[in-house]
Amino acid sequence: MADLVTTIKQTLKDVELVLGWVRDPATGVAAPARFHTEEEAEAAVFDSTCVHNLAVHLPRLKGRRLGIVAKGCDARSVVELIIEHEAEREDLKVIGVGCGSILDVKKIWRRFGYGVEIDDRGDSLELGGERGPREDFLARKCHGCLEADPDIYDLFVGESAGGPAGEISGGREEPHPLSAMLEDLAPAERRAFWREQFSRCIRCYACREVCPMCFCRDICIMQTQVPHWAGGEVNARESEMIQHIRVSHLAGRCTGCGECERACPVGIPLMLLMDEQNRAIEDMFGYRAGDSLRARPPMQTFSIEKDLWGDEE
Amino acid sequence: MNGETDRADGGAVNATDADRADLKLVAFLCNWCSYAGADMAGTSRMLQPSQVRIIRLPCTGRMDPLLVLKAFQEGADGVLVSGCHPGDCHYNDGNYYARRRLELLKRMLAVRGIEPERFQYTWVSASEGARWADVVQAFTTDIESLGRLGATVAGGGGG
Amino acid sequence: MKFIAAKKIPDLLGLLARDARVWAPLVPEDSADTLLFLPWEPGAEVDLERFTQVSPKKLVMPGSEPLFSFSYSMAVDCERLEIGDARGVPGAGGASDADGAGEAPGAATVLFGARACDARSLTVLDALFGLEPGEAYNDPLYRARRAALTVVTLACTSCDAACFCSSWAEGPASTEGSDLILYPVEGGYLARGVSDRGEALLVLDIWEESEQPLPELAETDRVPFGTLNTKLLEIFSDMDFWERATERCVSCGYCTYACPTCYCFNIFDEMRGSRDGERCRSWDACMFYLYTLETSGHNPRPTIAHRYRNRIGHKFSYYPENQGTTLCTGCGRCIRGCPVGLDIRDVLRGAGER
Amino acid sequence: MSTIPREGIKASEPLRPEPATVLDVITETPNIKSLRLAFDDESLMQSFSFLQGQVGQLSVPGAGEATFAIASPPSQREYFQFSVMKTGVVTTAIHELRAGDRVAVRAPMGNTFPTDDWKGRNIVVIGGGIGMAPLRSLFMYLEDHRDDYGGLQLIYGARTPKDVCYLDDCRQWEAGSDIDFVTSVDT
Repeated sequence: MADLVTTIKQTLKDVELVLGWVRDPATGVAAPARFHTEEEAEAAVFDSTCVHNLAVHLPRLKGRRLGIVAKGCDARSVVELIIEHEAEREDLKVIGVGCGSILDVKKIWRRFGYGVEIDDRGDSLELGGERGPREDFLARKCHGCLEADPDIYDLFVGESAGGPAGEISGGREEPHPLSAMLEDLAPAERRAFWREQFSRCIRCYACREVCPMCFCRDICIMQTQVPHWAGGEVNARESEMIQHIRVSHLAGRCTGCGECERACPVGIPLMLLMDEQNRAIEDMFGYRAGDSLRARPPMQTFSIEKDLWGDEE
Repeated sequence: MNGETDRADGGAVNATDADRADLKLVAFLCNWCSYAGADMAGTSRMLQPSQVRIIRLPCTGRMDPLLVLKAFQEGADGVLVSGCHPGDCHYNDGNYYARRRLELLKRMLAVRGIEPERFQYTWVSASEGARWADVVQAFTTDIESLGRLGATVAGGGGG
Repeated sequence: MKFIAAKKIPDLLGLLARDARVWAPLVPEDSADTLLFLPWEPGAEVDLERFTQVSPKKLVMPGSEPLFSFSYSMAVDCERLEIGDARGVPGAGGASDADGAGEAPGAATVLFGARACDARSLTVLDALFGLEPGEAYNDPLYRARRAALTVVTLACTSCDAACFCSSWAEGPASTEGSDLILYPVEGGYLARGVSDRGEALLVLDIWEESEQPLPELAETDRVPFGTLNTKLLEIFSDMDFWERATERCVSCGYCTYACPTCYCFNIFDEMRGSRDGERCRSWDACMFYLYTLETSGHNPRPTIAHRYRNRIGHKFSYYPENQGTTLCTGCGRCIRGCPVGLDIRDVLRGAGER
Repeated sequence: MSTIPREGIKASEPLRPEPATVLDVITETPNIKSLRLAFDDESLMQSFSFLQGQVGQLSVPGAGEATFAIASPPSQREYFQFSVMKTGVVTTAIHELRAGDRVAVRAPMGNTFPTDDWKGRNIVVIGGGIGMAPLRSLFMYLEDHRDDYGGLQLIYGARTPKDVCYLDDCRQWEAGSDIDFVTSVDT
C-alpha cells in the first residue's frame, strides 16, 4: 500500500515514531510494528488482518510525539484516551485508514492451524486452499461496527467505507453470539454459566494488557495486596472477581474494540459482559465511549433531572 | 444498635427457619442520613431484622462498586446501600454520582445472575427511622424469599 | 505392534478412567475455537488433531494449590495457632477446585494426548522440583502429583508453522516423559510402551495387533541455538536490541502461563473469614511488573524490554548454563497464542545475528 | 546445602512451617523490632539447631512469609531471634506482634559463615544498620569460641544514632576488654 507508506514517511518528518503494522513473513498476516525511520516505513501494510488496536500503546508512550495508524474502531479508543488524559491530541498524528472489516485471524488459525494461508478475496475467503464463508471469520467487533472511518484523523489513507463496516453483516444491531442464550437463563443458571466460563481462566491478564482503556498498566488494583480486592488464586471465583473489577473500571470507557475477547487464550466471552455494560450505559446515559472528544465520561458527572433511578417511591 | 433492637429481632429469627437466620445481609449506610436514620429506628425500638450487618460510610459517594462485588464474593446474600435523598447530600452531590454507579452495577449484577432484589439502593434521611425499619424489613423479606445465594454464586464464598 | 482403531479411542479412555482421572484435549462448552486439557467424561469428544492453547503443566503444577491451612483460636489465656494440612479449612473449596486441577496431590491421573514437547517438558520440571525425596530441591506436592501421573503421548505426524521442536535432536520423536506413545496411522493409532507403566497399559484387552509400519513424524522449524547462551549474555546490556524486539509486546502473562516449562510461582496467604486461612502457591509470570517490584518501590525490571530479556535469558542462557537444559521444548504455544503476534523465534534469531 | 544441618523443619514437609510463640519484642529503633521466639513443640525446640548466619522463614499466617536472618547465636537455646525492619505488608504485620502472639517459622535455611576456616586468625566483622542481624549471630558465636580466634574487632555503623540496633549488646561489646568495638553514624 504505497499510499500508506508515503503517508507514514511524511508523518515521520513530524513525529518520533509511527505505530502501524507490518507483514509477518512466517504467517503472512499483519503484526503490530513501530516505524522510526522512512526506511522502516517501507514495510508498512494495511489489510483485513490488521486486527490489533494499536491505541493500547499510547499511554505508555505519553509525552512523545507519535503517529498512529487507526481504523474507525481504533480511533474511538484514541478519542477516549484523549478524554482521559492518557494521550495528548497535539502530540498525536492520527493516520486514518478506510476499513472494510477485519478478520479474526486467531479463530482461523485455531480452526485450520496456525499460519494457514489466508487469501482474502474481499467477498470470500480461501483458507489453505479451502473456501470459507467470510462472515464466519469476521472479527466480532465488526458486527457491531459504529464507524468504519475514523472520527478523528490528521491524514486519511485508502477508500472511505462511508459508514459502518458492519453493514456488510447487519450493522451494529447484531448482538454477541451468546447474548440470546444468556437472556434465556434463569439467575442461578447464569451464575453457573459464568462460573463454568471463568473456571478456564489462567489469569494471564491478556484481557487487561491488550485493552487500551486499562491504562493503569503496571499497577493494577486487581493484584494489590492491600486492599485485597481479589485473592491471588487461579480459580473461577477470583477470576470472575477480577473480571468484574475490570468491567466496573471500564464503565463509560470501553469502546467495544473486542481486544479482550480476542486475546483471551481460553475463549472466555468477555465481550458479552462489556457489550451488556455498554448497552446499559447507552440506555441510561445516552453515552457511547469514543463518540466525541468533547464528551464528558458518564461516571464522572451526573444529571439531577434525568438520573431518576431509585427515586420512584 | 441497641440491645432492645436485638431482642426484638431474636423473636423474629426464632419464627423463621435456621436457613433464614444464616442469611448474610450487608447494608452500607451514609454517615449523615441513613446511618442516623437507622440509629433513630433503633432508639425508637422499632422492629428490625437482625441478619443485616451495617457498615457506615462517610457518604454514598464513597460507594465503590467493588465493595458490593466483594461483599457478594465473601458470601453476602444481599447488599443494601442507603444514603441521603437526592438533593440532601451532606457533600452536595456524592449521592448523585453514587446513583449512576449503583444503577449500572445493579444491571451488571443481573447479567452475572445475581437477582436485582439482592442488590438494592435507596434513600433514607436522618429523621426517617420508620422508613429505615420498613426498608430493611422489605429488603430482608426479599432476600429470605430468594434464599442463600449458594456456592455457584458469582464468587460466592464457597459455602 | 499394538494398534487401536480411532473409533475405539473413547473405549480406551473409558478403561483408563476406571482407575484415574483422565485429562484430554477437549473443546469447552460454548467455545468451539478453544482446545484445552480438560477432565474427560464419557461422551466427551477428544480432539487429537489441533493443538491445545495451554500446556498440561497444571496437572503437576496447578495454577493454584494450597500448601497448608492455618487457624487461629482463642484459648483461655492466649491466642492459639494451628497449622493444618492443605485441605483443613471447611468450606474453603480449595484453591483451584473450580478448574478441576485441585485434586489432592497423589490422585491417579492420566494425561492423554500430550505431544512429545509436552511430555518432554515434564522431565524439565522434574529436575526443578525433584523426583526423589532426597534431592536438593524437593517439592512434596509436585512429587506426589508427578508420581501419580501417566502420560499417553500422541506422536506428531504433522505440525504447524509455530512448532519448532525439531530444534532439539530428538524432535517429535522424543520419548522423554512419555509412558505410552500413540502413532497416528491409517484408521487408528499404533501404540508403543516407553515405561513399565506404559507397557502395563498395553495389557488391556482393547488393543489389536497390526503390521503397519510406524508413520513418518513431522519435521518442524529449527531454531539454531548454537552459541545462543553466550550470545544472549553478550547482548545483555544492548537495550536497543531488547526494546526493538519487544516493541509490540503488551506484557501479558500468556506466553509464560501457556508454556510447559515456565515454572515461576508466588506464595501468599488467603484468609477464609477472620480466623482461618490457607497459604497458597500460584503461577506467577516474569512478564508482570509486580514480579520484581521490591518493597522499597525499586523495580530492577521496570520496562517490558527488561522483563522480556529476562524471559529469553532465563530460558536460553542462564538456565541451560547452570542446568544443562533449555527451558523450552518448542511447543510453539507462545507463538500461536500471542495476542500481538510476537514470535520468540524471531527474537532468538535476531539475537543470534546481533 | 547438604552439609548444613537442618534440625528444624521436617524434610518431608519443607513448605509447612511450625507454630512458634513470641516470647519478647524489643524495639530496637523507630522502624526495627527484634522478636524472640520459641517453637511451641518443646521437643522441636530442644533439638532445634542452626549455624551462625543462617536464615529462617518467618510467617504471620494471614499476612505472609518472609526470610530473615537469625540474629541470635547458636548457643542461645532458650529462644531464637529475628530483627525486622518495617517496610511492607509482612513486616508491618510482624511489627504489630506482641509477646504471647503466635507465628509460624521454617528454619534453619541457607548458608553459614566458614568460621572453621578462620580459626587462629584475627577477625574483623563490619556491619551496618539492620544488616547487623546475621552478624550479631556470627559475632556472638565468635565470642562463644573466643579461644579459637585471634583478635576480634567489630565495626558497626548506622545512618543516625537512633538507627543503631542492639544497644544493649553494643554496651557490652564496648565494655568487653578483649574485643575492639567501633561504632559510627553517617550523620
